[in-house]
Amino acid sequence: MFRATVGGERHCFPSLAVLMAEATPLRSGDQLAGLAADSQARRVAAQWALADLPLTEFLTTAVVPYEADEVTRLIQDTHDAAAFAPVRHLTVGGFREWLLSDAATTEALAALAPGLIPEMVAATSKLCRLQDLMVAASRAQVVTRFRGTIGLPGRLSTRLQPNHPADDPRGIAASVLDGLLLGSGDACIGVNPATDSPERTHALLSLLDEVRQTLAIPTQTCVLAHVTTTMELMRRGSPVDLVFQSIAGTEAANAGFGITLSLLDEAHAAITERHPGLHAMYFETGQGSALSSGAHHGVDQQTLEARAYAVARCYRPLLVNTVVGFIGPEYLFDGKQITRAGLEDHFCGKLLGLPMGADVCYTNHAEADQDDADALLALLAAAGINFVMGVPGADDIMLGYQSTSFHDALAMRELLGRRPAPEFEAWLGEQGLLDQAGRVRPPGGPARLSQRFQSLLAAA
Amino acid sequence: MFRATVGGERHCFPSLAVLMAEATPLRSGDQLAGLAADSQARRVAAQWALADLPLTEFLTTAVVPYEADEVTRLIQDTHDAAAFAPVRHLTVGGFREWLLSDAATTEALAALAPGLIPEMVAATSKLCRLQDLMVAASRAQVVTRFRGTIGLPGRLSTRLQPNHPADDPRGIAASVLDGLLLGSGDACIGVNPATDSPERTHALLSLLDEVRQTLAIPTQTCVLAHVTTTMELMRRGSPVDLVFQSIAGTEAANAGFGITLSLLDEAHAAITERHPGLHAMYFETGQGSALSSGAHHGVDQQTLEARAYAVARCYRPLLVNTVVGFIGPEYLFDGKQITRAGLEDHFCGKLLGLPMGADVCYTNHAEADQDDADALLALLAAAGINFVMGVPGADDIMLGYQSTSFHDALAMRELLGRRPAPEFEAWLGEQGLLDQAGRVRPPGGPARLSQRFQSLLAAA
Amino acid sequence: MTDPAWTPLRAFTAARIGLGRSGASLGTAPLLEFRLAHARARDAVHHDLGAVPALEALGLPVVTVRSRAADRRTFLLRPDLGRALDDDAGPALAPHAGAHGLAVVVADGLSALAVERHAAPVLAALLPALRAGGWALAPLVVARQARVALGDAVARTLGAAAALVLIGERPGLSAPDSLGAYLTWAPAAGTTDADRNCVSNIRPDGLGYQEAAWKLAFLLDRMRAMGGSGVQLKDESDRAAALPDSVRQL
Amino acid sequence: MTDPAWTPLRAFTAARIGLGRSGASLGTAPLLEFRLAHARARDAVHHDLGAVPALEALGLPVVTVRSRAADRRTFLLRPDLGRALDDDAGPALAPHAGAHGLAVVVADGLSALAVERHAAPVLAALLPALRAGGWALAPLVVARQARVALGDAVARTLGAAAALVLIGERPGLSAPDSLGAYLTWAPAAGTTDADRNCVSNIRPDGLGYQEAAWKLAFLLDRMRAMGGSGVQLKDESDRAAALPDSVRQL
Ligand code: B12
Ligand code: B12
Repeated sequence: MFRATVGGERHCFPSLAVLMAEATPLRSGDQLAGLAADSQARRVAAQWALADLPLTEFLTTAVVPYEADEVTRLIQDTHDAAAFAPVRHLTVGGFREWLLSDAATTEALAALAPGLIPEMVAATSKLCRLQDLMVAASRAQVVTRFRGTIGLPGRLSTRLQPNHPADDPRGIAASVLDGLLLGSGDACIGVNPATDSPERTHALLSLLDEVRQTLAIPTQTCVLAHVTTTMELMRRGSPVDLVFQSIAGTEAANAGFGITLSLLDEAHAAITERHPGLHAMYFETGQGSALSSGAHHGVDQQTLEARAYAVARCYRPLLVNTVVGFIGPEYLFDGKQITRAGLEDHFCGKLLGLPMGADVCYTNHAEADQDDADALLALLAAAGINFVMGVPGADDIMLGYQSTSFHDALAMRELLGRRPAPEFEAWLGEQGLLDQAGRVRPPGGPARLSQRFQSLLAAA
Repeated sequence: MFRATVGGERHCFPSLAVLMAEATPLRSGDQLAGLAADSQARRVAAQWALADLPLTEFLTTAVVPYEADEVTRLIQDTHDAAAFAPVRHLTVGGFREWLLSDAATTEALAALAPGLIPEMVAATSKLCRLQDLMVAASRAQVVTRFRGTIGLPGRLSTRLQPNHPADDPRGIAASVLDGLLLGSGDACIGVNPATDSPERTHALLSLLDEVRQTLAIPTQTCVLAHVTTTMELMRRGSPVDLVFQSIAGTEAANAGFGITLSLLDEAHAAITERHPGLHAMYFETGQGSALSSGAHHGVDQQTLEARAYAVARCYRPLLVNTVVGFIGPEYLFDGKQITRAGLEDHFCGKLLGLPMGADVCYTNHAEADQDDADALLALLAAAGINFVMGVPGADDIMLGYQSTSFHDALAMRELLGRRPAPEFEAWLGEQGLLDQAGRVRPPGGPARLSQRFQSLLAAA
Repeated sequence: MTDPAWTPLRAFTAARIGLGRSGASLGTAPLLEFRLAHARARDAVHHDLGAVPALEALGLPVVTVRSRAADRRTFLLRPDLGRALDDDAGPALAPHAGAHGLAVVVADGLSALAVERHAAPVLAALLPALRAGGWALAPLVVARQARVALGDAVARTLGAAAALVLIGERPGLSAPDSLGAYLTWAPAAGTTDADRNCVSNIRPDGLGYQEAAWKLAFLLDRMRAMGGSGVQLKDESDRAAALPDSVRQL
Repeated sequence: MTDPAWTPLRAFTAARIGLGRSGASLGTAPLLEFRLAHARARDAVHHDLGAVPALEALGLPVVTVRSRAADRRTFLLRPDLGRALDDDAGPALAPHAGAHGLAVVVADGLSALAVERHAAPVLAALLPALRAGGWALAPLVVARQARVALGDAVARTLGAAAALVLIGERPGLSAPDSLGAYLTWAPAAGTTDADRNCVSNIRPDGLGYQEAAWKLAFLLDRMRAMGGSGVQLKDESDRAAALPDSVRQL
């Protein structure tokens, strides 16, 4: 039982999960789950109670029972007590202050990350204003490497996302060409396959690999098929750079995605064997997926999202991104809720030591538009996000939602003085795609690069 | 009559004012005025029609009749055709593209400003996404000088706003001290007087001047009384650095504020005589004020706001800021509308050549909170705004609204690598308020500065 | 944590000075206090004006009216409706029409709390001065979902020469109950805010009841003397009142 | 302006490639096109499912039902209600209960347009194959304000062994009318999405009617053969279909 007396009123919260849920800034998903505080005053009372909680409480009280959930077991069993020591004595409110203090340097945060568990950072994020989420996250730095180096200070990378509703190779290649000309793809070139078919996935893997090799692009490719499909194709000899999977924050939600931790262990072992020493996993997450499959255990969606990051960090991923706003208004109602969730996710992920990116996006049934996406993208870029999406014209014609475009990433790079990954930047220079100021300025049409692309298109 | 055929549907707009109003992104003030487009499709159709309009249309068609309105006359009569020449051939849509192109350098924008009229920039802003508003504004630079230099690249200044509901001098002094210790006040130290009394205004002017002189702060002070009060007090010998006035975009709305252009001319002449060669006027504006006094002539509130900037720029102001979100939800309903309006105002003001700042704020009857303010503040800072407000704890205890705090400005400076005005920064260093990294870090409590403050407090 | 060195300075102002800080950012306690105050202030906006017995006790007949804004949301988004009397108001006011000097209107505005707490004390201090000043007072009108300009319609319907509207100012974080007073001479259809005077921030932490009453009595007196109100009428009540030395020199 | 060099590439994809650019930013025309498409897509979400005569013409009896989500806003925010049949549905479906093999449900989902345009052509291509495959078909059920899982309740009420739900996918900018098909063997109370299979992006610009029908027939066949659906059942219809060379090597 947790208590707070705020403004003369006594508030009781029967469990840690309820306390965290009621302390969460309003969002539709928690309302749908029946977990949201019923007034702003009660929400603030929950935040007071949460602020006074010692961080150690999260080590002893699990929001999802240890026995019932392998993600909880993972979190508790891999906790690094030595790394945690510097903040062990703090309450959640005190930890927020520490994060904003001058003591929280990039080095200190990197050393601390293994000592933090998702529930701690989720709780802290609930106390934070947007500004805090940006300031604290901007100090955390997580750098990963495959063919390129992602997450260096002053850099902003993109995943080139050239989806097609029928997985047409030439259609996908056309979008890849557009993206490359606009300086996109240094985080990876990654296609979501429209169908569930291993054959098509192989075809796409081969296509992307051929493009990359032919053009000698210092990047990595990915087809975001189900992990089981990718594993099978690795066995069959398909060219796999990264293993992708959508993950969630409970065992049951992962079961809904058709995965278990041991399946991920297996995938990680296979890809590490293939690319020893490199970061070679790619995960996507997003608030609401657990509730959507009825696997939320009465825990709020943001805390569950942070738990998904605990799953991710076991596998030394190259890339992790929240697809914030992807599902729809039943989880994040409007631009305001999406913005908040995006910055929370980035903050939680970075503090837990993940190379966080974001798919800044919204659906056409949500109360959001391009202005909301523009704002969130700029805020995340200011907060030092590792990578964002590059979708032709921001319109994903297969997944039916709006993400960020190649142009958006360029505009952010120019506005905030960010550059692409160094290897990719050098490649762009070689291709003649940069102007003297180092800005991506393709010299008119697809003419130049496309000479080498023609053969690829013909083959596709 | 203006027309557009969009998606097979024909749309007619009977006048330029209607066209501009219907092209405006949704906001409650235009709905209140009965001017808003009744569907998003119609709004986009109006934007298409507007995009195709030649910029010269605005030189020949006035949204508020020339005969009826001295602001229109000012706009038309002071238009600099030579400065306009480089973009004369463009449509509104083409002008948006030009603004985002590499041709729109800081120098080009400075040269162009006198050639632009408010209706042109307002129309252009209606086509822009938030991202465009940020990108274009970030290239415009307007630098002004009094004791300090405001608006230099890489700088972010603040007005220290130490209001008190009874104009208590010691209460105001206490807030000034807090602000100075937190590095606030390089744009100016400016109090809104609670009462309409010339005597109290004089007392406040004297107090602020004494503080400034005693502590040798390279800044300027201001009491934001009505211009007539300030003029009278100048005659009586009160220490006036800056003449302040709220202004609006129509003659009738200005009449509601008790001012005319000739009154402003007079004030400008008087202050220029006192401070020759310096920028010595300070204006506040804000969407909705014209409609609020029934003086909007059927023109949308954002266009009228831009017209207020045309008034401001005649007087070479040191500071101009929109108080976006100040009035309430009847003009800007929620955080989304406030955010959009804030970025529009900054864009329009900067393009017209004004030293734009913003009071990023919201009232307690609007659907907005601190997260919305955090977002807008960061977006404006990224877009290169000259200055923002510094209010103790963001809570204005006299005006009954929330603005930005001293801390907020510091957080933005640190997040985005901005610094205060150079003269003020040097002074902060001398006072021992900066740490080695140049960050404002008062060495604990009001102890140090307050020794010299004690006598001031006693005298107040 | 908040530095105790600020304690003496806090006596001078309710402003949030000397807040606990970490890096450049606000400490957790002041952050949550701010958030709670915001929740409260928002509640204050939506608080409905209850019965105010103290107003009945002032010795004036009391008439209750409503604006055309049917509910709070409409009131917030449609100031035009908040300025117009609803259909029942005419019949309610008509029996009280006459050649009054001043109509006093107590309006909820944006803070019914302000009205509940401060309207009666201010009037208790003011009414004796008005009676002494020879003002013929119309019945006291209590108006719900009302904007300042609703007072014009009330005064006209009652046949009063002037209107004094005591209205809830928008709630701030530190004062959800600040009262404003707006004075209008000869309110008519075309009256605007430029034709009024304002005395604001009336509450114990702002302008006290006595001082407010003094200012209002002063302004009403000048208003009647010059037969007008608005920008031409300045608040010079301070000239007469006790002033700090620095000001007295003027 | 948009570079004509992109024209040939546009034949391969509806993606917004080769857009006009200025500096790093989008040209005005593609920006406004995007905004118009957004307005349209949002309208599509709110478009109500009208009568679809082509569905009646398929030769199956048609029964119409609704979910518990009373209106569009409720539907959007309460997927739980969109998965439950309303009170009238039981009585409407009961007379048609029997030992059916497959219940086909046409549900508006997030795009009634998709259903209006593509459900009948897909079924016209699919039904002959199903009949040839020996499927006993329940009456066609048209469901409003319905989510995928509503098909489970329909199939159970009708007594069908499997459910095929054709549902409007959320509208995208370029395709406000994309149809999804979800297949579930032996739907029960505890059925989750992991127990279903999906064929998505059915529309002329995506997966064509014939190809969709082929995939569905293939999956239904396997489903019945293995007595189950979901993650264990992979879409290997491509193995049999005409494949690009690169894939055939596998
Ligand atoms: C929204 C969505 C999701 C959401 C669903 C949650 C929700 N509440 O809506 C989330 C993000 C959780 C999701 C997850 C996955 N999805 Co999905 N999803 C979609 C999307 C974009 C829209 C669906 C839609 O509009 N449904 C219509 C509405 C009206 O119905 P609904 O009842 O509200 O929605 C239900 C179904 O959409 C279902 N669902 C969603 N995805 C999938 C995938 C499969 C295989 C099944 C059986 C059901 C299913 O979940 C929803 C809730 O019950 C489609 C793309 C598209 N263009 O349709 C892809 C899509 C259907 N998903 C796909 C995939 C692959 C997955 C994952 C397997 C990804 C992964 N590797 O882990 C997971 C697991 C799904 C599962 N078994 O639960 C593929 C399916 C490919 C195929 N032909 O089998 C699609 C086509 C996109 C793609 N190509 O990547 N998805
Ligand atoms: C909102 C506001 C405004 C808005 C009003 C528009 C609107 N639609 O609300 C805007 C920004 C336009 C505004 C302008 C000005 N205001 Co003003 N305003 C306020 C504020 C913050 C809140 C008022 C409120 O809550 N009203 C209650 C609601 C329920 O009533 P309402 O009918 O919706 O509001 C009407 C009145 O508030 C009126 N109004 C607003 N300001 C003023 C000022 C005067 C002198 C008068 C007579 C009426 C008036 O306009 C509103 C619409 O009709 C107060 C501060 C406070 N704590 O009260 C200052 C305040 C009332 N304003 C003040 C001043 C000085 C001005 C200006 C003269 C500033 C200038 N130098 O140009 C102008 C001109 C006003 C005019 N004559 O029209 C002073 C008044 C000082 C005094 N004792 O006389 C105050 C106290 C603030 C301050 N100290 O600076 N204001």
